[in-house]
Amino acid sequence: MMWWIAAGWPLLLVAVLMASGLLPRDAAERLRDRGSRFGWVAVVPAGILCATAGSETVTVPWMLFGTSVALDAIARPLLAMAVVLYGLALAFIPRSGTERPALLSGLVMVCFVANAGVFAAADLITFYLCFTVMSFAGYGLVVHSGSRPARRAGRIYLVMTVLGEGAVLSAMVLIARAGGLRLGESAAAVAGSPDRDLIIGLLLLGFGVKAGTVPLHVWLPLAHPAAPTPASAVLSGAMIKAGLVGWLRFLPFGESEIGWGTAFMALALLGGFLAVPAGLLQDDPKVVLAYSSISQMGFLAVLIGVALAVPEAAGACTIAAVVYAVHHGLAKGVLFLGVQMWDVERWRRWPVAVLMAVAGLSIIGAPLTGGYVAKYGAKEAVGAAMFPATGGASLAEVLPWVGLGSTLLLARFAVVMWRRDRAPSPTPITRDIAWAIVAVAPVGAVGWLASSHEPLSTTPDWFDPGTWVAQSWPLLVGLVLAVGAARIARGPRWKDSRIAHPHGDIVPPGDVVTLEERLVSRAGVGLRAALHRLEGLATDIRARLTPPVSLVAAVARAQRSFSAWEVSGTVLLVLIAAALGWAAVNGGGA
Amino acid sequence: MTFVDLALLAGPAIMMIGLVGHLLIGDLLRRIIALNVASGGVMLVLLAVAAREDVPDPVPQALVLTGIVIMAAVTGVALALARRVDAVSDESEDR
Amino acid sequence: MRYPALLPALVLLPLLLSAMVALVPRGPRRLAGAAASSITGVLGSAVVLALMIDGGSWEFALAGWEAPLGITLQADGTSTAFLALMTVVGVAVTVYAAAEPRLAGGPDFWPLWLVLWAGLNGVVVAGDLFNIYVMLELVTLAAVALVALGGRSAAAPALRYLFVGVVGSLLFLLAVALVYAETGTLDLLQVTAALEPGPVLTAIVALTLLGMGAKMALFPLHAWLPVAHPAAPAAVSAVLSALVIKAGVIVLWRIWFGLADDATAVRALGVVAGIAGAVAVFWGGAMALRSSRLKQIIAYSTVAQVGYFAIVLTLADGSAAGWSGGVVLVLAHGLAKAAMFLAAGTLAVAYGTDRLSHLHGAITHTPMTVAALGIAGISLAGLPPTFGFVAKWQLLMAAIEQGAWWWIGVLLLGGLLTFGYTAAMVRATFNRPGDDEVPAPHRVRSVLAVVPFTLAIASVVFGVFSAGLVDLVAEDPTVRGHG
Amino acid sequence: MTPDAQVDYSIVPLLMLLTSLLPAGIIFCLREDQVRWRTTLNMAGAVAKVGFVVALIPPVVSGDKLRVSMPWVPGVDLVLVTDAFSLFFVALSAGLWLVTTIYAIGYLEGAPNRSRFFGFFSLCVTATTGIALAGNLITFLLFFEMLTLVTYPLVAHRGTKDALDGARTYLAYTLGGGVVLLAGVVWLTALVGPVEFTAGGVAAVADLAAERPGEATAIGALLLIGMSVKAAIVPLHGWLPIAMVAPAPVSALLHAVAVVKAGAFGIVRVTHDLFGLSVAGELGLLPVMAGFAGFTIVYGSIRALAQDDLKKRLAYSTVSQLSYVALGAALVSPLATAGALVHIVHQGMMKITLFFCAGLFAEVQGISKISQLAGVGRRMPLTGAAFTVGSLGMIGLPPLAGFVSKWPLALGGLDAGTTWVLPVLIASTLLNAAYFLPVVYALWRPEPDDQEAAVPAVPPRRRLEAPAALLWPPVVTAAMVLLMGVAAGWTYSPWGLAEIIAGGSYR
Amino acid sequence: MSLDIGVFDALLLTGVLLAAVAAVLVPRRTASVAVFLVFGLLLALLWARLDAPDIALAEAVLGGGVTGALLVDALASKQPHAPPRRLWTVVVGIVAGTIAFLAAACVVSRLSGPTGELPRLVDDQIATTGAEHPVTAVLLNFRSFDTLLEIAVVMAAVFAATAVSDRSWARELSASGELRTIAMALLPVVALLAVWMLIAGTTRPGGAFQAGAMVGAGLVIAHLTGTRHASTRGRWGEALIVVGLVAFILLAFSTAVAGEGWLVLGESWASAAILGIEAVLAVSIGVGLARIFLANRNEPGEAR
Repeated sequence: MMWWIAAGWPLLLVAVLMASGLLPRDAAERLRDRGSRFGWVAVVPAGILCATAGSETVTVPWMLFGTSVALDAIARPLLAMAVVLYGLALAFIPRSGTERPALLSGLVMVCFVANAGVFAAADLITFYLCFTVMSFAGYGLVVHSGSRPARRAGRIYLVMTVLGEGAVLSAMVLIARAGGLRLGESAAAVAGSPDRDLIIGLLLLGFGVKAGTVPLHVWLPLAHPAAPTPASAVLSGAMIKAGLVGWLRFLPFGESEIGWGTAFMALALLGGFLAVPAGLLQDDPKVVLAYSSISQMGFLAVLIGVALAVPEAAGACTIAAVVYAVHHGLAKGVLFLGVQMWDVERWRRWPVAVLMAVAGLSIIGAPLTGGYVAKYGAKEAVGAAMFPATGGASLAEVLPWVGLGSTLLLARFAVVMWRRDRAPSPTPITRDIAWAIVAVAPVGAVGWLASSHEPLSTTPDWFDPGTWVAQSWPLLVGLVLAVGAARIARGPRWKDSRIAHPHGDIVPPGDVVTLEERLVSRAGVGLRAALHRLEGLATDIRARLTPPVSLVAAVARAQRSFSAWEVSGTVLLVLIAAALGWAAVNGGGA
Repeated sequence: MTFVDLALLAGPAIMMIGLVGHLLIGDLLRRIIALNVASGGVMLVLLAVAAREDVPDPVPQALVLTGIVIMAAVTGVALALARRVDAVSDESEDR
Repeated sequence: MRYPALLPALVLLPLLLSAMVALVPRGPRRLAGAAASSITGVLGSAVVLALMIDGGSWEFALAGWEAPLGITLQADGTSTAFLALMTVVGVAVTVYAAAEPRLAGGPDFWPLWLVLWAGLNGVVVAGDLFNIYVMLELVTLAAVALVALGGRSAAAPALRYLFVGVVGSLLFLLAVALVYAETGTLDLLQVTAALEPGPVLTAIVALTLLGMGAKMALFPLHAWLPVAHPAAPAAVSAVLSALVIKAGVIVLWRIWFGLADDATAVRALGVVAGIAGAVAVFWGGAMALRSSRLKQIIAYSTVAQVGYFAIVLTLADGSAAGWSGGVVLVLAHGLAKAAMFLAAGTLAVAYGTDRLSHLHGAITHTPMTVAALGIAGISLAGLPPTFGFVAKWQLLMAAIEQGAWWWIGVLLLGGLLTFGYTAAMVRATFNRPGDDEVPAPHRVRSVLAVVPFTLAIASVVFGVFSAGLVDLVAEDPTVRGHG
Repeated sequence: MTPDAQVDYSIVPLLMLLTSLLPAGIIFCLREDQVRWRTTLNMAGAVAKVGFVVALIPPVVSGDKLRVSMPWVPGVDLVLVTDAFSLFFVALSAGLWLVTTIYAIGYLEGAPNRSRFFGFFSLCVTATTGIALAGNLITFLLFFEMLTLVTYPLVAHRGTKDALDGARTYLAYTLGGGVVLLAGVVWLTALVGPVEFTAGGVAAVADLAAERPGEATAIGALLLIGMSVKAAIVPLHGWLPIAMVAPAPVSALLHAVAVVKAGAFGIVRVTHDLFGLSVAGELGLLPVMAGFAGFTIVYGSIRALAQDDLKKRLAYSTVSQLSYVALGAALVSPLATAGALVHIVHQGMMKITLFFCAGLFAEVQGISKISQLAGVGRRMPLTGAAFTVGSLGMIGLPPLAGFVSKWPLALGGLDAGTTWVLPVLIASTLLNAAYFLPVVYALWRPEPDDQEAAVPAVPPRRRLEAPAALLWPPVVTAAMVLLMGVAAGWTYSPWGLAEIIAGGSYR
Repeated sequence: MSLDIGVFDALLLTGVLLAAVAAVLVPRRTASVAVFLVFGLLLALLWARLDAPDIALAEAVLGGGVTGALLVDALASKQPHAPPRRLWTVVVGIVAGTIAFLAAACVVSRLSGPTGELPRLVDDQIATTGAEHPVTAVLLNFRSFDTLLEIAVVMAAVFAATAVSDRSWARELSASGELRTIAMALLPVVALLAVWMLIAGTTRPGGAFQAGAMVGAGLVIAHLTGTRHASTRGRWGEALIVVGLVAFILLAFSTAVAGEGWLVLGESWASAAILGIEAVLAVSIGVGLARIFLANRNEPGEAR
């Protein structure tokens, strides 16, 4: 029953908001305004569900081939994270300067339901249903502002999502055919099915688009700045995790997939490292954060790769990935909302800066933060997994360098934020406090979450200086480098160099996409030309098919001559001669 | 080769002469005349058949009598129509 | 329940009434004529019903003298069907002509129409060859006179029709002479028993084929029809196409299926007739597509449909489905063609012309007439749910039984062609956009629209409830005696 | 399609025909200004038919069939039977007829020749019901041809030159198909005698295929070609885009539901209820049919991509979507068959929504080209929403009906071992997205500033963006699309019924 | 009576053939009509030769007389110029004609001998028919239905001719003195001949048709010579035309209702019935043929 309320309540609110269009003008305005202000209430039932519901699967037979949902180890924490994040985002929408707030909150609610559905789905079709609805609702968020860059971002997002959808759909069908309708058995089904590699490839491609793995990440840096801040928080915090969940559910961790494992790891590391320079050269904070998300998702992808390559470590990696995802979701959400806190909210500069610094440190994995626990768990899970390609260096040593990259990125973000001017306005107090709590709280939550999965994942003891140093040396090196770079950049010699004070023009956001756009537009032109040729071909085939008119004209001419009396008379005479002749000649034959 | 056989042969001859004339001539009146000739031919065939025996067979003779009367009636109507056709073609010429 | 004595009344009553109507002065003659025709119609339907109920076939020797000496009349399943057609179309034409004298050619129409009706009834029930000749002459003469009623310009076509009719009759008379010379009897049943295959039989069949071919305008001898039928007044052209043509058809079929047997010579004639029929189907269809006047299109459609009657000669040889298909085709064609010509007449009255280019807007102002035209066209094309489809179905079945796939082709393509010119006619009646307030045509009496519409609906109703009629015609004992 | 169920004689099938035949007859006689009479007659007929269908669903699903037959020609009689599959199709046409009648009444407000229109409209539905209820091949043919004849005046209703030309092309194609079908039917009846549709194929036809495979294949080919003209499978699809010239309600009901679906229905009847899948498979009919259908799916979508006229694009989309049904029918797997059957209903519902919206755009805003659609969604939110639901459904996004039919088709394709089905379906999904999303995108795009002046001044904001009779039908059908998608599991939902019917032919 | 061919026969046959060819070939109308009259006469002789005297008589009166009159009268209208002739039609036509003749001749020659069955039947039954002359018996008893229909054909022809002609024919003609005197001399003879033929019909060749033709000829002469009320116009004219057919049908009806069946003439009153019918028929045919002749004549003012 709880499930019905959790899913139904937000949808009901959305329906009310849409129906408001029918009411007379002023009543509609009042309704919409109240709706967006109390938008966050939509997530409360889901929160209660997440806390209280048991882990048995609930099935609704009559809905769409039978939908079933369950809160298992992966789903519950992510759902909790989603509830918190969406609640916060919904709270931040009203009076945040974005136009048509009611429409935005409606879209976010729909996204929330879909996202929750993705996490909690227990059968293939519900998963695909929620995944698709979330993708297309996401498109609504991206183009919400209606500006030209938003439309361009939206177009690219849509094209990539549709391609992703195609891949996911084919993967789903293949999995279903292999018998993996229920998510519990789908991993085993994939392992057992004849076209296993094809499925894994499609999964990589399909969910890679959503999770922003390298070649498919281009839409992320474009979408985040375009979307309104609460939307990009949700987009980066929760929706990206759907790709991760997709991998966790379907990839066959049982057997050792060395080939695919290494592929995942290679792409992930590529993403992790390349995102850093691209991010550093930007001056829009949201783009920097976007690149930071790409690198963090790279980090998670490494975990997936390891799980694939080393079957024994699969369990630990999964849990580590979930923990890390929850941590990253909350932290990244806080940072994004922090941008809005900085721009619009009533608080003074200092408290916002401090709290954002806490969130930033947590992402980097500084001790006493959620990130510290998550990173530690991940390093333990990865353990001794070797990464063959890099000449024997074990993953454990490589990961910290990723941490270094993200530290640099966050330092860049801090510099850019500091320089950003503020326009504080009288916004509601409650949401700022909530923001502050969420900024601080994750360390406890993440810690509790990691410990609750004791046997698989390990949690560092908090105050052991040895682990502190092992964990935080990349943080310190990163900070030192950042401060050094900042001092050099302020120096006169570098004052006007474009590298020191980048404006995002050296590497435009979405880097590789500009090449692809040109490619796509050329292909479009070619396709259109081909279509017109096809059209021309079809029409003249039809023209040739029309009955030969000349035959009918010949008949008409013959008929004119026939109408003369003598001619038809002669014909009759000839016929009489022929008939009688025939009778006389061989009429005798029996 | 008795006279009756000869008459029997002459029948189709006259009929074909009449038919050829009827079907090829343009002038309506001569065409009607040719038609009567052809009808005469057919009647000849019938009567020749009747006369094949010593006692002439009355049935074909009755048929011929009916045929002649019908032919006369038809000629009457044909001439009436022919006159109207010529009158119409005269008017069309004068106009 | 057998009343063979009614058969002569079918011929004599209309003749008597015609004579009396002729005595009525020109003014009230329309009323008298209508009354007389309805009496004939009642008699006709009574005989048809009695025949249907009895189911068997009646013979009646006139003047008390038996077969070779006297004249016998015979009515079997086929003649019942033909009689039914002639009664239905006859009554319809009577109502139509009574409603609008202009469409019937004035008061002279009535006596000639009654004579024609008597002649048609006579041909259908005649059992004696020479009697058939006299009946055919009576029909031709009356038909020619009716065509001539179409005004001064109708004289030439009428004359041409007379000439063709008389030439046809002469050829048939020659065949009768040969029959008498060979067998010594004139009664159809006795002749079929007596005649053996040989040059004489082939000559007889050939002459009959040519004679009746001329009368029913089979392909090479069709030139007179597209001239004569349109020239006649609407009611007359309906009778000509629907009924008079059928007189030639029934005589040809009776003699062909009576005499023709498996002699190779006759079979060859059958094939030639079939080919001529096939060419007629496409020739009529092509010319109908090209002509721009309503009546001319319908006349060429008759030329095409006569092609089918010739094809039946080969199709029905030895197959019950072929024979019943042929007879049902005659009925379906009769109903549909009468409906079409009467509808064309109504449109001519309403729009002053039957030229296709002047008829747009008719579908809104005279919807029933255009519907009649459309439905009749559908029946001619042999599309379900009409009566024509039943006929085409039977013929197709016969063609498949004999494995004659070329006839299937002709039947199907012919149907398409037929629908082609029907669609052209209906299309011409659509009103151009925006001119819905086209000047209202001359007021048309509702009867003129109702009569063709009822005929068209009849062809749909028979199309669906055709079981009874087809059974009646299917097993026709006397004529299809062999093969 | 349900197998040898208890068959009881009753005149219900005949009454179902009369519910639309009687109003047609009366409407033809109504004068132009008797609007009230005409509307009540129309609605009464539609409601009565829907009532019949709803009353019949439970008994028929539980297995018994109602049958009425009448002798037509010696040895052959006309048979009407209400089995599950026929009821399935009647439900679709009855439901959509009700909705389209309302729409048409609104659409043709004040237009000339409405009596003629509604008369033929009801006749068309009679023909469709007849096709659905036909018990044997001859009755099917009878109503199949009647459908052609009755739709001609509807397509040519406006009387403009291109309307008449369009109608003529439509006639040429469909009549040609009808003739081919007639040849097939006659040939089969001559060889095997009158044949009734029985689930899983007719025994007599099976042993005909055994003795004379050559002739059986030829007959099968003729029958399927005849059906394919109306099902607009590639080489014979030319008429559908051209017939778009008809008024909106006509193209909605006819080219989305009645005519096109009759073809698809026919194909399923022939392959499943006449030959039976196994026999059709042996004769090689199925692979060929599947091949053609597959090609049509892709070809239709590609051609749709290139069209700027909205209705033409929808027409080509119908061409492509129809072949899903043909493809499903040609695959030997219960899932594919069920998918094909349910797609008949789903595609009908979705496509009719799109045509309604296209009609609304043309009627209210005077827009028929996709390039002019910019920002229309804002001015007509409800229609825009309906159009969006319809197009997303067509693409096959999960919550909507489109997905519910595309998913089993894909699975069925793989079951049947024809692996190329999946890539074709995926390609078609992408192509659908390619030609539908830009329309939706343009619909909801905010007013581009440069075109501000060009957009016609919006009439003073009435509460509803279009007359009620025009607006509610698409909304209702869009809601149905959503409902059929979400509640697919329900036993009496189209998917539920389809599964039962499909089961029958694998007995 | 297998006659071998005498000189006279050969002459007769060749004469008939030559006349037929001439009637068809000669280009001008008047000559063609003249030759046709000769042909008619020769044909009558041939019938007589073939032992069919009443046919000969009928041919002379009807073929030569009435049709001849009609044709001569038709000469009045101008011969329109002939349309351009297609040469190939003539050649092909003639060749086809000859082939057809040869084939017909071949077929006719292979006819099997006469069975003679029907004549024997006629002779056995003639006693009961009330008419000694076999042809009259066949015409008015055995095949009386044919004769009835034949009269119907004549009536139809009359209706047709009247319908086709424009109404202007019905005026009286004024004739000069000599014509009137000729008429006064000729008419009684014609009437007498007609009555004689009628009565002779039952026993010797003659009968209704020949008498009818004579009556017709008489009426034509009367009209041409201006005697009053000979123009078959008005109420009486119509009645006389149809009286033949009406009487015959009424007889048939009465025999059907009262007697043993349609047209069954009881032995006792058969001869009286036949004579009565013949009289009425003669009148009808006469008036009918005269009406047809008169219907063809237009206003005197037409171009000569």
